[in-house]
Amino acid sequence: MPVALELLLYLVAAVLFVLGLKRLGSPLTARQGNRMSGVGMLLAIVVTLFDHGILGYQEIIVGMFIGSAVGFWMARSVKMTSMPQMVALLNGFGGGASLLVGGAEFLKAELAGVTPTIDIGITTQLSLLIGSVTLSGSLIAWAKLQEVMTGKPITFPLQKVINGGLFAAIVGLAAYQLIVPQQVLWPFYTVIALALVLGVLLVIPIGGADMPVVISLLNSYSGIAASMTGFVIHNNVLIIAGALVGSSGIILSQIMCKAMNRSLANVLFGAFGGDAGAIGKSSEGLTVRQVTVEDAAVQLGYAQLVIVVPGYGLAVAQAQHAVRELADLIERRGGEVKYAIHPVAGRMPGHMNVLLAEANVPYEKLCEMDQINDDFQRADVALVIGANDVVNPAARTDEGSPIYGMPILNADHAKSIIVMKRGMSAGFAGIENELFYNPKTAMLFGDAKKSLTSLVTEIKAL
Amino acid sequence: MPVALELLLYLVAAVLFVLGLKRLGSPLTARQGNRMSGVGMLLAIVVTLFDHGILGYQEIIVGMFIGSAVGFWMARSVKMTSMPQMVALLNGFGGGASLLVGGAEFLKAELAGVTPTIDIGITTQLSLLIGSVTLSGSLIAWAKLQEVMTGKPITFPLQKVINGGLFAAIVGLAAYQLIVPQQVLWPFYTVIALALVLGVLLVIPIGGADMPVVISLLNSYSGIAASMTGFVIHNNVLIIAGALVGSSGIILSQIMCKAMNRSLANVLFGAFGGDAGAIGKSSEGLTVRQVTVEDAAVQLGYAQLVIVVPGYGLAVAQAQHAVRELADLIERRGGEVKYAIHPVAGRMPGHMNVLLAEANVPYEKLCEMDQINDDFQRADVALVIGANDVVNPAARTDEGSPIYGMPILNADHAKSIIVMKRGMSAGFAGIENELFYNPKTAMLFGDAKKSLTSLVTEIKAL
Amino acid sequence: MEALVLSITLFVLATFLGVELIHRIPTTLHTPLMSGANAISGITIVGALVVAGGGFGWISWAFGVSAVVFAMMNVVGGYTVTDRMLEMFTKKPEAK
Amino acid sequence: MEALVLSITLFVLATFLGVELIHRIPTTLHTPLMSGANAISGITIVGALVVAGGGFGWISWAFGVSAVVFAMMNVVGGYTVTDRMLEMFTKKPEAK
Amino acid sequence: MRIGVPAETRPHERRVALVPDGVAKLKKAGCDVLVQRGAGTAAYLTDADYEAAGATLVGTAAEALGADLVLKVQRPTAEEAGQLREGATLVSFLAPAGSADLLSALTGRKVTAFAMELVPRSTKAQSMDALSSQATIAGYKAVLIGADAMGRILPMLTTAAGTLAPAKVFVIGAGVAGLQAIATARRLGGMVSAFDVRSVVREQVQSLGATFVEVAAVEGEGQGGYAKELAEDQQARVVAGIGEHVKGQDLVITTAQIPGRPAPRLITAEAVRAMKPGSVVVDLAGESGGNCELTKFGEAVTVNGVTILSPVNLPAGVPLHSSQMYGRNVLTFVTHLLQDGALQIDLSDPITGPMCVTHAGELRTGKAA
Amino acid sequence: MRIGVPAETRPHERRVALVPDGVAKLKKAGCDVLVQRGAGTAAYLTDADYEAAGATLVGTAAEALGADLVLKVQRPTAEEAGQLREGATLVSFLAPAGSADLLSALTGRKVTAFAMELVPRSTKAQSMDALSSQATIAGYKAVLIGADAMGRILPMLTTAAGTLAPAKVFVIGAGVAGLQAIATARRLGGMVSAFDVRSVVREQVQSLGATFVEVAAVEGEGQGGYAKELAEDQQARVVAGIGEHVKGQDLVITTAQIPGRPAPRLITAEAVRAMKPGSVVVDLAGESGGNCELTKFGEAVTVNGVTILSPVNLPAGVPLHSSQMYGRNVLTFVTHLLQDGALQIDLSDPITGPMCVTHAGELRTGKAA
Ligand SMILES: NC(=O)c1ccc[n+]([C@@H]2O[C@H](COP(=O)([O-])OP(=O)(O)OC[C@H]3O[C@@H](n4cnc5c(N)ncnc54)[C@H](OP(=O)(O)O)[C@@H]3O)[C@@H](O)[C@H]2O)c1
Ligand SMILES: NC(=O)c1ccc[n+]([C@@H]2O[C@H](COP(=O)([O-])OP(=O)(O)OC[C@H]3O[C@@H](n4cnc5c(N)ncnc54)[C@H](OP(=O)(O)O)[C@@H]3O)[C@@H](O)[C@H]2O)c1
Ligand SMILES: NC(=O)c1ccc[n+]([C@@H]2O[C@H](COP(=O)([O-])OP(=O)(O)OC[C@H]3O[C@@H](n4cnc5c(N)ncnc54)[C@H](O)[C@@H]3O)[C@@H](O)[C@H]2O)c1
Ligand SMILES: NC(=O)c1ccc[n+]([C@@H]2O[C@H](COP(=O)([O-])OP(=O)(O)OC[C@H]3O[C@@H](n4cnc5c(N)ncnc54)[C@H](O)[C@@H]3O)[C@@H](O)[C@H]2O)c1
Repeated sequence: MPVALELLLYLVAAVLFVLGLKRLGSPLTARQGNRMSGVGMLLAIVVTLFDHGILGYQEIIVGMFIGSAVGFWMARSVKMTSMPQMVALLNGFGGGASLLVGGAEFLKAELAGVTPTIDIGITTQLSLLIGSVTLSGSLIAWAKLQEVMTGKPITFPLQKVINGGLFAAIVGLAAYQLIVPQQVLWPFYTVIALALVLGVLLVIPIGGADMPVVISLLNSYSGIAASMTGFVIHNNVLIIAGALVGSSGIILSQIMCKAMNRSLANVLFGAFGGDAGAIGKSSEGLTVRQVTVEDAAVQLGYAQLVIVVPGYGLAVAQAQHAVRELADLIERRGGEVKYAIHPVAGRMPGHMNVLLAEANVPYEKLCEMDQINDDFQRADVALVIGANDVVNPAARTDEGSPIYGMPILNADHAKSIIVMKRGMSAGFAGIENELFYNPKTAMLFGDAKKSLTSLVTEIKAL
Repeated sequence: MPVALELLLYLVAAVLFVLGLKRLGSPLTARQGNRMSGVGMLLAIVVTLFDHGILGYQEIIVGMFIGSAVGFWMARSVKMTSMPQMVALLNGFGGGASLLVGGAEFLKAELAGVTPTIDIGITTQLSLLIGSVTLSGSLIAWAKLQEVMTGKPITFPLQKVINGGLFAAIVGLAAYQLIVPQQVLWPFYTVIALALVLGVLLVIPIGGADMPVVISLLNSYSGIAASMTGFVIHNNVLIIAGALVGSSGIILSQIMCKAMNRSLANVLFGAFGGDAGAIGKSSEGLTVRQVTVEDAAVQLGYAQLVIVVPGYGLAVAQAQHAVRELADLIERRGGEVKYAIHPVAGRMPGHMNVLLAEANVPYEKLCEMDQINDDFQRADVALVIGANDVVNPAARTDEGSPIYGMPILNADHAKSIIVMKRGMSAGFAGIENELFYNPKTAMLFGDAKKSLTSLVTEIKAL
Repeated sequence: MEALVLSITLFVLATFLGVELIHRIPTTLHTPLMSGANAISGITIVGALVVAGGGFGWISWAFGVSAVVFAMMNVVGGYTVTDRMLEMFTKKPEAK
Repeated sequence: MEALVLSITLFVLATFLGVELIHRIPTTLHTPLMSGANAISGITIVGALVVAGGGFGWISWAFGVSAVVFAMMNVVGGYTVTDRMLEMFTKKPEAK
Repeated sequence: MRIGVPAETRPHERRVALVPDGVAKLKKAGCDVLVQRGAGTAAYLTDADYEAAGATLVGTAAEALGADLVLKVQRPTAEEAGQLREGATLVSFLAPAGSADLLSALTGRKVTAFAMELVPRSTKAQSMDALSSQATIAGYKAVLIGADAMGRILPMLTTAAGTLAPAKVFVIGAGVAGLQAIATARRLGGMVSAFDVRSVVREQVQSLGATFVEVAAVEGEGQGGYAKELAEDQQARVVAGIGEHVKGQDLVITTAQIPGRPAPRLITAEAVRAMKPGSVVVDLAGESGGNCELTKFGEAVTVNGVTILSPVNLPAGVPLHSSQMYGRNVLTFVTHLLQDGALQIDLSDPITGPMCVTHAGELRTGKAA
Repeated sequence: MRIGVPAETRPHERRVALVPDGVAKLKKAGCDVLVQRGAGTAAYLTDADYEAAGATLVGTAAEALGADLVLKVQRPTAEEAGQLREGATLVSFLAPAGSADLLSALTGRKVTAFAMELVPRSTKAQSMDALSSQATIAGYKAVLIGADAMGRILPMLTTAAGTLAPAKVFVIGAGVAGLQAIATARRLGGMVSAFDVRSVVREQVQSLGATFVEVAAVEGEGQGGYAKELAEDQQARVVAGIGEHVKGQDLVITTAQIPGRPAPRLITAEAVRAMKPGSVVVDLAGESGGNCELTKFGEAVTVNGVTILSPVNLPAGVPLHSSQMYGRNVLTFVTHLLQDGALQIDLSDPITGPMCVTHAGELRTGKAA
């Protein structure tokens, strides 16, 4: 194959990566995008195989086959809930591959007795370093998520100092490697070993809840490692694809942090990743799950039936107009919205009627408890806005509770529940609400009006 | 200067262009963005001067000086309202420069008796072709906007066929040029001449109102022309910067078309650009100015005082909640919003009060006519929503009018006026409204509720 | 050296492009997007193949082939897993 | 030939970047943005200088120097005029 | 020039023709204003307020009625008419169609009389349009009265003691009063529907968030924005349609009027009997015969648990605000007549002309038919 | 078991203790329901409705009063009490604090009597809480009555005849009735402010879009969500603060109550005199002495153009809906007592116990103080 054609085909692959990555950003095109980028990858592999006449090497074909089979099997058998650790593991493999390629190139030059140019030297060292950190870091992330090791942050004294020292040592050794005469190989191996240790140390102080950010970051690293390998073996598709992943990964990590209302630095060095759930620890040690506005927006934007459960908090937030707007929007997208009005929601008889009438919610949409309680199980989302006691399952089960015996709205029967309130404080009856700790429940903390307004903006952007 | 350093500095220039272009997209960073890209340009020029040791050639320095001086003088002296034609003119110069560079390279090779490689050959021809079209097309656009020639579309029979033939001829000649032996120069000159004619023919059937789109498109062409020149002289910064402008220009043209609710094809080949104003032709031949939602959003988003003039159309659209939301948003951004309630706005006494009370607009914000009429001159925007008769200046001046003598709201005293209505139909009194033809007035056509909702989305995105 | 600068140029351009490509992503897509990007980073497979096919004896063998295995796992596993996650988005067509 | 493909690669990447850079632009910015992009397209000045400084006798003279004049007008005029248009956006700081 | 504002004498009339604010404006225009003591009391306007505004308080009606220009709300009684100065000017509601005696008395005394019901419905005259201003108050008040008489509340309430269904309110005739009734009932939380024979009204009803009921396809737009009488078959279809719709309603407010004609009969006795006990009909057209067959003007009739109210002079029930609006209407008209502190009566004027019913000893029948 | 529903005999009482819907439910639970003919008529519930729901219509009150369980709205008169069967059960408002005679009569006949005012304010008992349900109606109705009595309209209207300013409404005591009054006045377009001594109420007032007036820094939260009496200095500060705020108000609605105590005096005669003529005070606490010094229970007092209304039994003015709610309250309570079609009276129950005022010949004073 003429070199120009090869390069051109690589360019096509790179373009497919670009388009694929772009499409991955929207729910409607994501799947197609992933497939485009897959085609690009296939093209790059085929071109490489042809070009280097590699087809002859049986062992390579076998290796490819083994890798594919294992990868495919892992991907198919993993449970949906274990996706993040799966990605971590695969990412580690990618980092490992970069490490191996960089190492091979280094050893090849060493053995051939060639002194590589300074740029090749530097990029080789970078691909070793980054590849190793990615590999070991990803494995730790996997272990934390898989609960092979504790998900809690592991800290010890002087941790940052030690990490810094380690990093300095690696840089020093790598530099030394570049200037020492041939045949001195110990810095090479030491760099790899230290980098592997560094990867471990960087990830262990981060809590399990923050792992997705770390994985995304490590993914960015593995992109950069691939890019560095591209410099080493003078291959543009590696440079381009690696750089794409490198930068988009960092941006994605930042977006993820923003969604958690944290900074990237806080996630990486805060060493309190494990505390994130503290706000929602019940007395029995249960934790609540928080949801971001974007996430809630997707849930609501694609729901077929949404049942709104308004409570006193809706009135306090004066969010009646905002909820009406949200409902209109969902309906314009083809969903259905109903309001479940509990007889004692609010602080006076008919409180919710007064509010919703003000926002011109048609009376037909206001459903009495008896009328709607059976519909909850059909609902994709029960959207509980500033209500608490009226959806508290304790009324059904907990004989000691002051609200025992009060009929409640079956919000917990919905396929998923989003609860909007400002914090974890109790309602009028002053008791804790189990519903918030239900695995199906996601809490959207904040003033109800603000949350609703942001939701509207987000759904419009879907 | 080492070549690597030169290339690196060119890269820095390219990065500055990228950042500059990005920043140009938001009101807050646009000016800074333009300056960044300017610095990039300066860098590229200085590197080129140094590198080629051009500093010695006195005439070049003089040429640069003349060009700079003329360009600066033109840019400073042009009136704000003539900006579009100024850009057209400058763009034409850019196209001309590309044409000259391509021509020079061609002649140089010819004279030196070198047969250029096929890629150089093709890109040279492309830079000639595109440069010429840009040059003559831009000059026509300038002439139309400057009213040196008629702004109306000029059409004649078989126009498209002729253009197509011309294009085919150019391609044929250019191809011929590539294969003929040396020293045959007539195809070269003919291509240029025909391309110049093509540029003229492409632009004359487009109406004056659509010129901005055409200019943006020609700008895109001049970017591509520059990029082609880059291929010819093997200069990456030219390739990159040219391609950036080429693609962003096309996207911008598309955005502009979308803002006018037209397709690019419609603009270029519709040959009815001049009809755009027809919807708003008054009997005296005046035309109205339409505004896009985005534009209105910027005006409102940065306004200090907005006076809303609600009318019967607000009630028909049931847009009371939407207007409240818009007002809230403007106020959160630091602006002030008041409502000017005309005594007979709507169709029953107190119609506007009923509506706005429903949306919970505080009574303090509702101002009676006498109370607010003097404030209009301080208002950045008078936002007239579905009102018509109550802001009709005919009541002040036109003795024959059925509304003569009725006191009206001085919406026309505001610094700018945005009128929301569905079309140009008259109000209750059935008479035309001069206000809509006021040069300060911009019409936002469509159902008031829809327009308001889109405005809110747009202002949030500012 | 010029080749290096060219490579750097590509690197820089691709980096900018990566930044610009990622915009307001709904949280639900964070994991699939991460996973999809991870699959792309499996492009190291090209490097692995080059090394494995380079014929440098044991280096090709030991390093190359294991790199190929690793990278292939990353690539195939990555794309498959992403596709699985994205299945759910094709269920309901958007009514607008 | 490989150099050509590399140039094409740059061209393609820059084209994508250009597409991605331009997002929802308020109409008020259309003209300034167009003008700013136009100024960047004045990069032909580099080509013009190369030609003018190439020392090809009358070609450099006639074509090169006039190209320099044209391109310089485009560059200086373009940046200046854009800056003037953008002045108005710096007047009021955004209150948020 | 002296302007007189006597106290109203009609039973239950609590309005007054000019409020202190208007007195001040006329003073500024160079007129003397004589206000009878206690004229504003029923409208919660004290003599002190008038005095502060610059009025001269007079003890007897005769003094006020003896002024050059007399402002009143209700048409004068024979006795009052007798106290008017020869050649004086009178501005008041006059009900000219049914006041032949009064008009001849006024002609006899060469009084120039302007009837406030005859303000033309032109854009310019809107601020003199007393029918509209008083109808606004009437529409509001009709809902209050109806709501008060009902066995239920208007809004929907979901409470621990069950859900109270919202009341269904039906407004017949969506003119000025009807639209205001729609708005008020909607404010209180009722589910409001409305009907009118003029089809332009559909959009206006919807613009208030209520539904327009298509009881029958008719078109009854007459002149000047008013309705015209329907042909017999159309009328029958309307009555049938309304009868059907009215069944399920809790509160029905009727305002249908045709100028110069008896009010159309729209709700039959049968239709009332089909309504639920506890529902209420408020008939604002009672004075001209009523829109409901069972209406007795000024009385409350109960049939099968359905109450039919036909209140007299609703605006007088909100005396302060209705006086304020009427006073403003009168003031604008007087200002229109005034030139340099004196009346300039130009009968060719498009407002002055049609409003004038007697002048210089002659009866002007132009519009008074 | 037979359940009796006699017609109410108190003047102006239009409610009935059970609506047809409740009859049907009790029938289903295995009881016979005897309804006195015409018991529901004043509430627009016909005998036919009751019959259709399964009730047995009886001709005399004696028959209904002779049932095993008697449901009433108002406490029985001496005569009615005499007609109760020995050992029967009675559910009704009983006003136990002021009904010593009645209670001893009931004890004499070994009647088990439950007072509906004594439903505990627990979450579970909310659907039996008749005080709340009737206060809801009262709060709504108070605004209608007040609006009807005013010289002005509540909403702001900008019209060709001038702008009518919105009425200022002030609600004192934001309990159940007060909150409903706030909501209703806001619906009608008034500018509403409110005051209460319990500070938790501030947020509740604001949640209805009204403003909370800080007339004085006091805290009067007592037991069970009710207010307690204020210390003298605090009371004085409250009165002064209210007096100041009340001046500019057009409609004042007072609902302040302290259980078992006379209503606090909050508006002095002086404060009333400082109000504008045409304004209205509606005092819902009239029965326990009134919140306003000038209140005369059941009468309308006018001082300086300010009307002070103290309506009697407002819920009876909306008889259908108030009966519906009261009926539901009673029904829920009876269902709470019923087991397999018979009454099971468990005085240790947290609801049944406190409500029971007489049982097995004994007076239970637990909560009746
Ligand atoms: N309807 C009646 O007649 C009446 C009368 C008296 C008492 N009650 C009692 O009131 C209760 C009513 O139940 P409910 O579910 O409506 O209310 P609730 O149980 O009192 O809960 C209201 C919730 O809203 C949240 N909230 C407050 N302000 C908010 C804001 N600005 N934005 C978002 N969330 C906000 C609060 O949590 P955060 O603080 O964490 O945000 C609180 O947990 C019942 O217990 C009922 O018995 C009713
Ligand atoms: N207040 C009263 O008591 C009363 C009573 C009777 C008559 N009037 C008369 O009514 C008039 C009131 O003046 P005004 O300025 O309020 O109203 P107007 O002059 O009647 O104008 C209303 C405008 O709203 C536009 N519109 C209608 N539906 C719309 C929608 N869904 N979205 C956006 N725009 C919509 C219409 O234009 P498009 O169709 O082009 O959209 C129309 O030009 C005066 O002439 C007054 O004399 C008043
Ligand atoms: N200056 C102006 O432009 C101006 C001023 C005031 C009123 N108006 C308009 O004049 C119109 C009528 O005003 P009005 O309220 O004084 O009228 P009105 O009091 O004479 O009649 C009340 C309503 O009853 C309706 N009606 C008549 N016969 C009916 C029937 N058989 N069935 C149902 N409805 C019937 C009429 O159409 C009218 O809407 C209104 O639309 C108002 O907007 C215009
Ligand atoms: N199940 C339940 O949880 C339940 C049921 C019903 C009512 N409640 C609550 O009980 C509270 C009181 O109910 P209510 O309306 O029957 O009370 P109420 O009728 O006894 O009193 C009315 C209001 O007057 C206020 N008040 C007393 N003295 C005052 C003074 N000097 N100045 C101003 N205001 C004064 C009280 O605080 C109360 O808000 C309400 O907050 C209500 O929400 C709870």
